[in-house]
Amino acid sequence: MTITTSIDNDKLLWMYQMMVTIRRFEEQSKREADAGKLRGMHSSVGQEAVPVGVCAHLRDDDYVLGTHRSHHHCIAKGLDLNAMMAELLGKSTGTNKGKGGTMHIADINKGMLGANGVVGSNIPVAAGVGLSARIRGTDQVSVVFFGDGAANQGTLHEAMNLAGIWKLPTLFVCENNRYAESTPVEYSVSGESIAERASGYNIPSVIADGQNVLEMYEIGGEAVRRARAGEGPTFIEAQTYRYNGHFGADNPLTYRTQEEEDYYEGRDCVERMKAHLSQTKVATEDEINEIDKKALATVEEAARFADDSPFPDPEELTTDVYISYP
Amino acid sequence: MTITTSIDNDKLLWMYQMMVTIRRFEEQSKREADAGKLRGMHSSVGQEAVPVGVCAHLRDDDYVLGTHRSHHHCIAKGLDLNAMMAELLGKSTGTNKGKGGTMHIADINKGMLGANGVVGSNIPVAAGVGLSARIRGTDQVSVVFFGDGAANQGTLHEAMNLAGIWKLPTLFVCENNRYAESTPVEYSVSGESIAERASGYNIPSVIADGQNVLEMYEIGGEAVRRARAGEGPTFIEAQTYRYNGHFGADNPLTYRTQEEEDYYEGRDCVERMKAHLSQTKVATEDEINEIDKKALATVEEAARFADDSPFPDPEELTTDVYISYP
Amino acid sequence: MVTTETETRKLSYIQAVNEALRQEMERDPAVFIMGEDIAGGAGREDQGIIDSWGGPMRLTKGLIKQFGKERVRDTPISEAGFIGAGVGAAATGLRPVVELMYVSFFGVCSDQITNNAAKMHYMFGGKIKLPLTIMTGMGAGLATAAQHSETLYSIFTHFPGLKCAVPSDAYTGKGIMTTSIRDDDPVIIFQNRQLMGLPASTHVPEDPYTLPIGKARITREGSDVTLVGIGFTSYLNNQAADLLAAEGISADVVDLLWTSPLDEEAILDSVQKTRKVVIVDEDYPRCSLATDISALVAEQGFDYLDAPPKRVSPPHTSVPYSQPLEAAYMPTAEKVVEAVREVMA
Amino acid sequence: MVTTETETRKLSYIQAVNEALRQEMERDPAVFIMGEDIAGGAGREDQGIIDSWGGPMRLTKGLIKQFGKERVRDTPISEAGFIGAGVGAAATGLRPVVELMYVSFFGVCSDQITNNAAKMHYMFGGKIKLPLTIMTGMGAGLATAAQHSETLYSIFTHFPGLKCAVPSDAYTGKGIMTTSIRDDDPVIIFQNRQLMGLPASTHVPEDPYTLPIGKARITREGSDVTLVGIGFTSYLNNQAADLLAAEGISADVVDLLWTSPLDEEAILDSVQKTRKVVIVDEDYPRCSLATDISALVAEQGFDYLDAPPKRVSPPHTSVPYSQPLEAAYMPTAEKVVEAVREVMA
Ligand SMILES: Cc1ncc(C[n+]2csc(CCOP(=O)(O)OP(=O)(O)O)c2C)c(N)n1
Ligand SMILES: Cc1ncc(C[n+]2csc(CCOP(=O)(O)OP(=O)(O)O)c2C)c(N)n1
Ligand SMILES: [Mg+2]
Ligand SMILES: [Mg+2]
Repeated sequence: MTITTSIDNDKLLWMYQMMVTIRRFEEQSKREADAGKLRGMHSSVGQEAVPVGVCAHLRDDDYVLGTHRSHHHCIAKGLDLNAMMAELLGKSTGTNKGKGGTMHIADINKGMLGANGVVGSNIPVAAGVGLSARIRGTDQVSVVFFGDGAANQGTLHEAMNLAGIWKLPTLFVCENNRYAESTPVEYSVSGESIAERASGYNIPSVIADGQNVLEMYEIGGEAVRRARAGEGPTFIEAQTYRYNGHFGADNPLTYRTQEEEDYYEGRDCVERMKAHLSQTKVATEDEINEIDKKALATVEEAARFADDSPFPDPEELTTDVYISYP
Repeated sequence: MTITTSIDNDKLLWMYQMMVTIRRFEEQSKREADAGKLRGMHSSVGQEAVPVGVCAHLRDDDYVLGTHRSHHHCIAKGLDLNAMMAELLGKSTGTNKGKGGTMHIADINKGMLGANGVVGSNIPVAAGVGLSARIRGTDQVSVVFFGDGAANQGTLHEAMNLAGIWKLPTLFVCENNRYAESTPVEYSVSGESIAERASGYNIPSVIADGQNVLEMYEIGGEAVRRARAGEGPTFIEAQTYRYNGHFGADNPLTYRTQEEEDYYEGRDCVERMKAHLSQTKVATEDEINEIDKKALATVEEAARFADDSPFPDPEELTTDVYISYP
Repeated sequence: MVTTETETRKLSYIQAVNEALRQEMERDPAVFIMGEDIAGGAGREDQGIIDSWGGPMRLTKGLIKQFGKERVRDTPISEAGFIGAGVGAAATGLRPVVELMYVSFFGVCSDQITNNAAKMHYMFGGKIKLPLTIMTGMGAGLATAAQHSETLYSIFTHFPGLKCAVPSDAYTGKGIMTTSIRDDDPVIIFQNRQLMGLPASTHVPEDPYTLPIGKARITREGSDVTLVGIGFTSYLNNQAADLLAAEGISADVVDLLWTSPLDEEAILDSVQKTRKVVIVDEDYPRCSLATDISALVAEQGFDYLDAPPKRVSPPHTSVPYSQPLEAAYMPTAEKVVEAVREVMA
Repeated sequence: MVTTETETRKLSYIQAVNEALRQEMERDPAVFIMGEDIAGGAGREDQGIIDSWGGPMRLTKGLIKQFGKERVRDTPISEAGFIGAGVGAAATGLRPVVELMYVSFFGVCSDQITNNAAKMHYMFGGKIKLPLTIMTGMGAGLATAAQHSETLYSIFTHFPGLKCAVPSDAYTGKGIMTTSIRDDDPVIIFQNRQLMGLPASTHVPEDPYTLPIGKARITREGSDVTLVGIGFTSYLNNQAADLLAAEGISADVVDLLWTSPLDEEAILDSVQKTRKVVIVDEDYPRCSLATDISALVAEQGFDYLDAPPKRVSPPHTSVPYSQPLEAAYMPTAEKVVEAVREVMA
């Protein structure tokens, strides 16, 4: 795809910075996991460009819904790294007061309506957020990210049908990273592509290079524009790759090949964007280094903050179950 | 569609007889319902041609799965009318000993794996029956009938995907009678047609005139042939119409027009087949009358049988919950 | 609280709930309704067809004409889709009322209820509000067989994060609907189909009113035995109390109205007074509301009891179609009387 | 029955269940397995990749190499689809073992379980057989938060037509798997994730064996108090019994193994002997297995009891992520001891 949108420099630098920040955050998370401080973590390394390209078009009052693998969605939507890292460590200062953990990070004030541990479960919720915007008469949009595996859940189809008949301002963004746990997409998905399924619901769909943030930006921009303008939903299949195992403890080479890994890592979204910034002279090497350093520093600060934060009081166990329960 | 298959006369007469029998059976059922002897009945009048055309290709050891509206499926699959009518009246001689009633008629010996009261619920079960044939190494096929409303349930999509990746010998036959209860298909289904959805799963699909039994026969024949030959699933959208209300107590003119009803009743499958038999001289008027009379007689006999049969003993309430439950 | 009925304004259950929905929609533009056929025919405005069914139980009849099809929304048959959509709408400023036609269909959509609606407030650290109301039909007795006749409030009561209400007549039907719509937690209202079919008999005030969440009512005061019921079984218990009165037995009738929160105090207070309890429930017998209450009384009212708690539940059996079997399946006033005789013996 | 452990052949839970699956597949060509990643990588034979995960818990590891991919079948993530397919396969001559990865996901597929698997035999007048085994993972304690840590056997026990089993170690894990596969009714096996993680410790005979359906076992005989548990809580109860023994309290430990059918006799016999009962359950507290047993004891063992039945259950709260909160949530041997002290007081 040739990129036709002209993107201003601030946006370009923001996208780069976001991708690097996600990368560093995930590396730090992995260290925390290796140290036994966090469990059940699904790394998003390799997939950074997808939410960054899309979220670049979103306002704080737009909504994002995620999956079990959602750290990158949260960061791209502007969540506070300190609170996120504290949440991963189960601390009371976490986004969710430590009650949710890695699979449930949410921050309604930033429009992050939650990671969700049940595959496919958030897709109808996102349609409902689109419906809500419509009933309330706003131009807010909702974006739901989900995996190639989730594309086989019935919820996707029910939600696409609702979005189709009601013309909802909802983006369906499938992060096709080629695997659901160890199951390859060629095995699990019948049909030429996942994107193609949307056409059965009258929803325009597009296959994007999910390792190219500029392409994600361009395609995401048009989809968000359509949604805001009341033109209805869009389906984006972003072809991407997770560099690590499904959840950290698995060895991906038992179900995929070294060549395949090398191929995708050779198309790394961060590296390609860095090259683009240099080549187009949007940033000097020093400026890029500066961004890299800043990203690392914020993540280190988040790790410190999380470490220094207290665990919730055991009394917290039974609060927040209801708003009121006489 | 022009019909290219040559169909032998016995088959033609069998199909006519089946359609008339269904029609008479449903009329009798309605009388029973009006007399308060049966409740919750969904009439299939108008839709007879769909299962008759398809089941004409099935053996006793092939399987059919139905919906809440399944009397026509059961009759087309060869179930005993006496036992069916007894089931409707909740009698111990019923297909299901009176425990299932109108929405659950089943007869495993005839390959009728059950009407099912939950919309969309039988679709994955049918895929499993196809899978079973495949694992057992037989050439049996499974056919699931479901409505336009059911096409919006996620189960259809999950089952199509399974049938697609595993090339299952399963026919998905959507009886698009334009309404789910009172909700019109133009409102509830996003996309150009229901059939089109199948293409997203690599499943060949076809739209059929469901009021034309010859067309149903031709299309059903090709689909069954494919399935038996191991070529995988087919999706058939049969355009049809239910002449009565959704379940008897509703007045359909509150949600559809007289013109529309007239249009579809003017294309009645029984009348058209009768005309075809005369025009092609497959049967004389007398022979047709003979079939009509016989159909009525079997139905009247079924009604008598059902009336004369005893209700189950109250002890039967707690039997058949399990095969064994120590 | 003893409820006395003034006999001024009688509405049927359906009319009362319809009124609650209308009043709450008038009061608060954030309230909207969606479900299958809740208007019916809403896709055919061009042909002059706007309202038809008004819901399978006619609870929403006429509302689309007043509020339009944005706020009274027919849905395709895709319960996971539109109940999930209700969760999303509730999380972003609206107060959806979503209909799950029969609770027996929970299995196609309960992930949205038990994993999203029930848990989001907790998982997200209390930082989100989910004012979602789900209404659903339930109950046997209408020859709809195994897949349309279940009761099932027990399994939703099981889940922390959900409130569960079960009205027992038109008055509580209206009050509970109003209460649930205004409440900020997800509430499921279980509506019994037989109660919906009864003629107008209870007084229903015209002005909107709420009922206290989690509070039972005593529909009859008595001293010999406590009858605990809910929804349709409260209706049966009131009949049974009449039959018992004729035998000189005085029953205290507790109509729970809510299973979560449960009014433990009302139950225990009554049992303390009568020292005997019969729990009447239409849900399946195992791991049920009935066992929940029996356990409560045994554990916290052990010293009050003159006889073991007694349950009247259907057998561990799916709901049969055939009329005599279904009649044998259901709790009845006679079975309640029988059980009372046993605990009095 | 008192189980004595001869210490000859120790397998872990995972090895024992894997062996049961392998042996039953060898024995009967009608047995096949399907679920997400139960082989893993099975779509890439052309690249030499056949087996990878062997299931998220590794229960099915290696089976595809022996039995091939027709009978050891990876599935897409579409639980309603493939569990429904299991129903269809069971109805037509096969004996499927289908995995629902975690029971918390029941809500995307329970219609297939509760409306089809559970009811078809009954609805169809007993004229169909459904030898379907569903295996599912459950339990908290591994920091997987609210949507992956539930226990939930209570809600399946609620449904007539289902059998529900809960192994408590490698020995019962193998025996229950074999029993369920050979049984002609649908059975759900609830497998606790913490038990799966324990090192090999119980003796597991190599030859296939079944266990009696619906029969509990007594893992410890005692006279002062009955501890009723299941799965992981049976494990805790054995620990608690040690702690109690040190205090001079002798506990009779009932390990239920099945919730449906429930071994009422084993519970009541024990309570008759000890006159005190503590029921330990990891499922949510309301309308639960724990209340079911408490009600049973109260209703049928009323005269045996010296003290009210006592339950150790988590609070009415979703499962939290943070480690100290999750620790406070879980039943523990200490909490059991505490409860015993209360009923002994
Ligand atoms: C309904 C449901 N089924 C199964 C799982 C277990 N599970 C967690 S992640 C996962 C794979 C998801 O694959 P995909 O949607 O492609 O997302 P990815 O992990 O690749 O980001 C599975 C099977 C789950 N969480 N929910
Ligand atoms: C899961 C589920 N949702 C709702 C219903 C209630 N219901 C019964 S039939 C029906 C309409 C079905 O429409 P369609 O699939 O088009 O079949 P038709 O009645 O037209 O034959 C509905 C909504 C149900 N039985 N199951
Ligand atoms: Mg993936
Ligand atoms: Mg229809």
